[in-house]
Amino acid sequence: MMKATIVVMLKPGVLDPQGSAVKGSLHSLGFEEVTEVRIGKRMEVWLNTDDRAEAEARVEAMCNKLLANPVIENYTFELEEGA
Amino acid sequence: MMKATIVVMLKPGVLDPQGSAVKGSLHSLGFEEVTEVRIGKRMEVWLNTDDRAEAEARVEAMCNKLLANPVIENYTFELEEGA
Amino acid sequence: MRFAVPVFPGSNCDVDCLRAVKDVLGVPVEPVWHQERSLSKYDAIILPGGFSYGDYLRTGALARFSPVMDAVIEAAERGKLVVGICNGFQILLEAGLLPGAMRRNDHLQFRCDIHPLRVENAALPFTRDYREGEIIRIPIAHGEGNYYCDEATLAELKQHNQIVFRYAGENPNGSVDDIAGIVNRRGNVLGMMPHPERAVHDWLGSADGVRFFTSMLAYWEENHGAA
Amino acid sequence: MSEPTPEMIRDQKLYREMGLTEEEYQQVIGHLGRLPNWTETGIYSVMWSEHCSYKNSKPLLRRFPTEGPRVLQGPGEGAGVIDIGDGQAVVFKIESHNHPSAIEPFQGAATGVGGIIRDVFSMGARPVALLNSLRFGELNSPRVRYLLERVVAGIANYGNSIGIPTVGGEVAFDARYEGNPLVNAMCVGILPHDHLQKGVAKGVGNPVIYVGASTGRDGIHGATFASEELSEESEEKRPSVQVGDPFMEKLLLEACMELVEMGILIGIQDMGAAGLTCSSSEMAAKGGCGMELDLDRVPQREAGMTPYEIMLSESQERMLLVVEKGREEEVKRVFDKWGLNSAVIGRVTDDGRLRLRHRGEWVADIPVNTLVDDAPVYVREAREPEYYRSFADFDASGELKDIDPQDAVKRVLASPTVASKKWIYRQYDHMVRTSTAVRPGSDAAVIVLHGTEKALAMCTDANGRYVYLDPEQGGAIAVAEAARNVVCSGAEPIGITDCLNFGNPEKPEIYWQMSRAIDGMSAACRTLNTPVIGGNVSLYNESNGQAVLPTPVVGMVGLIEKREHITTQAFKEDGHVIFLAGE
Ligand SMILES: Nc1ncnc2c1ncn2[C@@H]1O[C@H](COP(=O)(O)OP(=O)(O)O)[C@@H](O)[C@H]1O
Repeated sequence: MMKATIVVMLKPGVLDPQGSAVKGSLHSLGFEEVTEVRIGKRMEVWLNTDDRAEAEARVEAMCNKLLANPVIENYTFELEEGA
Repeated sequence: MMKATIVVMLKPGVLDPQGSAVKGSLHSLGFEEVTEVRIGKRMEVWLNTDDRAEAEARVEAMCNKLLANPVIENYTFELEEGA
Repeated sequence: MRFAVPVFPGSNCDVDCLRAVKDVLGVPVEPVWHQERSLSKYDAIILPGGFSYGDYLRTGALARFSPVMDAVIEAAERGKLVVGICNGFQILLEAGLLPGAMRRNDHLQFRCDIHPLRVENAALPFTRDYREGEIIRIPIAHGEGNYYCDEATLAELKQHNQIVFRYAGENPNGSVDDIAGIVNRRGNVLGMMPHPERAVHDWLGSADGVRFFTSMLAYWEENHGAA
Repeated sequence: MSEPTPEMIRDQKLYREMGLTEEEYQQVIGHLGRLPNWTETGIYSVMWSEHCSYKNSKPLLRRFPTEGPRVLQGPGEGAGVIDIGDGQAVVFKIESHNHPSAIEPFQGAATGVGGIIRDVFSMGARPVALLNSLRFGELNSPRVRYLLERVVAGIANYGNSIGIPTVGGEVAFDARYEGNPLVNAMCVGILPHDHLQKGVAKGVGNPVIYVGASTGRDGIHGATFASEELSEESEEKRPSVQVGDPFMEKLLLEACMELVEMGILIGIQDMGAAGLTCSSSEMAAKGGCGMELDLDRVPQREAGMTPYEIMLSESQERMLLVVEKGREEEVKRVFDKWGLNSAVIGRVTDDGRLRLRHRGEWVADIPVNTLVDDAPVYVREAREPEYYRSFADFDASGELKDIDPQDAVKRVLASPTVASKKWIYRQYDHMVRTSTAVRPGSDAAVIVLHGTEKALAMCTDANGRYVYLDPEQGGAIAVAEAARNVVCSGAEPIGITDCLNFGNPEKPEIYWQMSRAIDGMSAACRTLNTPVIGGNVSLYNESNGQAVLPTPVVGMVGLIEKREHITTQAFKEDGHVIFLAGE
């Protein structure tokens, strides 16, 4: 069993509406020291395999095909064994 | 300047409809080794402060007040300096 | 002329599209379950609005892999008319049939209203019954209609007259350059956030969507003779 | 984790934590002829909670007029049904989700909408419209603004996703709702008479089929939770809030509509409050039969669930069906097509008992009628509150003299309760299904019935302040206001559903308010010929001992015979004549 933790964030140049809105809310709640907020996704995917190299290739493929949209998003991931 | 990286995930027993739907799609795309998918949020918050202890308390407060809903979500965060 | 309306799990404007085609044009129109692999019987395809696969992950991202989408892509390549309305637009973006991507509305709220649009290109199979620059009133209903593309893509869209509709007045979602609908380079695949199928009778609040459908029929008849 | 034994439940009075009183526990022992085990105690406690049994309100609800020439189904099923001619009928019901919404406003409101939609399609009807009625504290509190924003977003999310237009509603703000907002959702559906379904189990040996989402540990004891006051302690019960999945419900809706068209169902009921417990025992009780369930066959989301958890889970988007023996495969085929679970989990028996098996052992054996028909009923003490007398003697003429009318009008128009609600309803998709002829912003919403000349007008109305000042008058006014809204849209009122939002009925003043309000509503309904075809009761709406304003909400539907009769509120043209009608 392997667990992949995948982070998908909007690319730097892409305006993040959710981040801006949350920043606004934080300001109005009195957290004025907040200068920027970016919001992305964190996905935990469990894989029924023990082969690290294979898992890596498969997760890479999942990200490219489905989990991230390359037009606006970047992704990174990490693998853990036996989780 | 400090950067907080906050992860908000649904609590273990809470239904994650998004995760289930993504798992289903991964299966139909041929990623049959996927046994579970959980999807949460990752937020990056930049704070205009250099006081680590203060930043920690403030981020904790933001999470409790706005960024996570303790009824159904858990959160964790990390702080980095000067990011 | 025969229309198909692919139905994905979670589509919810499929019935409205079927009814609009029937009411306005009176030509054959059928729902097609997303598991179908062929659309060869049809001359035009309307991907309806709704929340396919719950809009989970990203809008349109999961529907894009439904079997019927291969047939939609093939139809587009053959030059058939393909329309994506709202969620259908999002699916076309995810499938790469149109450039760009969709983000959440800048105010993060769902927005439903009858909104003014400017017809920017009235020379298309979808818009020939409108006048260029005309302001029409068409309902919008979306939470993720904030169209995004990079500068280079935007320049290309402009250069080739691919921006079909812009929001007139207030931009309801923050889309790049007030874009409400675009078409592919070839001019046969159109995606738009507003719902022309909801504007086909005065009692619905607007009948400005009627000409969207009559345009398609007129184009088809011109190319195939009346049928 | 091993469960407490029957003796421990008795000796340590564990039944109290589940909400059973001493006397109720004794009654359970009487019904069973032995001590109940853990699962059985849980089952009795949810079935006998106010939320499921209406034990505090039943005697009062009997005062409502529930019959009329058009009524095809009055209170007692998922939703009431009224004939609208030409073989068609309208189905509607309103329900509260106040307590979950106070704790998790987005999911609380969303699952409230999901639940009422299931109530309507469990009758065999196609849901065509949603409405709601909301109450919050004053908007100057950040917490209240948060609640409002999230409740509206939750309602929008569920209704918009599933593709049923949210066409109307109402909202008011008053400090007395601050700690306990009200979130009531109403759904309206349409069906041909021969599609009408009931929540009934019949035919010995027929299979009992579970369909929809898998069962998880969410919302266990939600029904008892809804029957208690909100307190610091409810924080501990927090996980009892569920997450809704409108996508799943859309699939479930379409699959169930297919079964209705096939005419294959003997009985169907949604798993709402008290989940599998309530649906199985009510279906059996209504059919005068029994039911045997094999809990291992229930689709489960989590490992190691106990019978108690499986029976009391309030996981959303699930239904229970009974079909004729031998037709299981046909059901399965439909649900497979929609990618949904369907599992035969038991069968109908003839001995009037609810019997549950888990891991090869019998874990419960209960006479179903004792769960449903023998639930305790309390007639509470009613006492006229002191404020009522003192307000009745109030003479306003003195104070009114000092008020500048211009200023007063401006202040009234600017108050959030009176101001435009566009900020709310533009977040609701009110046009999907392309049948909305009158959109939000007029008196009542109007939905046309495609293929006919007919249309339906619908609205929700309530005024907690009037009801507080004079419950009887206030109750009547709520019905009358709804009727005016419907009539002004061109319709004849044909019936109402109501949601009675009150405080703790064990307080005599609250019980008095409820009793008087029901009298007033009943009188108005009789006068207007609008029977009460169903509704919901939400009690214990208090926070820190302070009750909300007594708020019976009326959801009314009217019939428009011809589309040309549809009328809207707005002035249309220069020179049109303006009349003032009435007293
Ligand atoms: N305030 C009310 N007015 C009229 N009928 C009511 C009221 N409250 C509940 N009822 C009816 O009592 C019946 C029993 O309710 P029940 O089946 O427990 O419904 P639910 O759990 O869906 O609220 C329902 O048919 C409901 O319509």
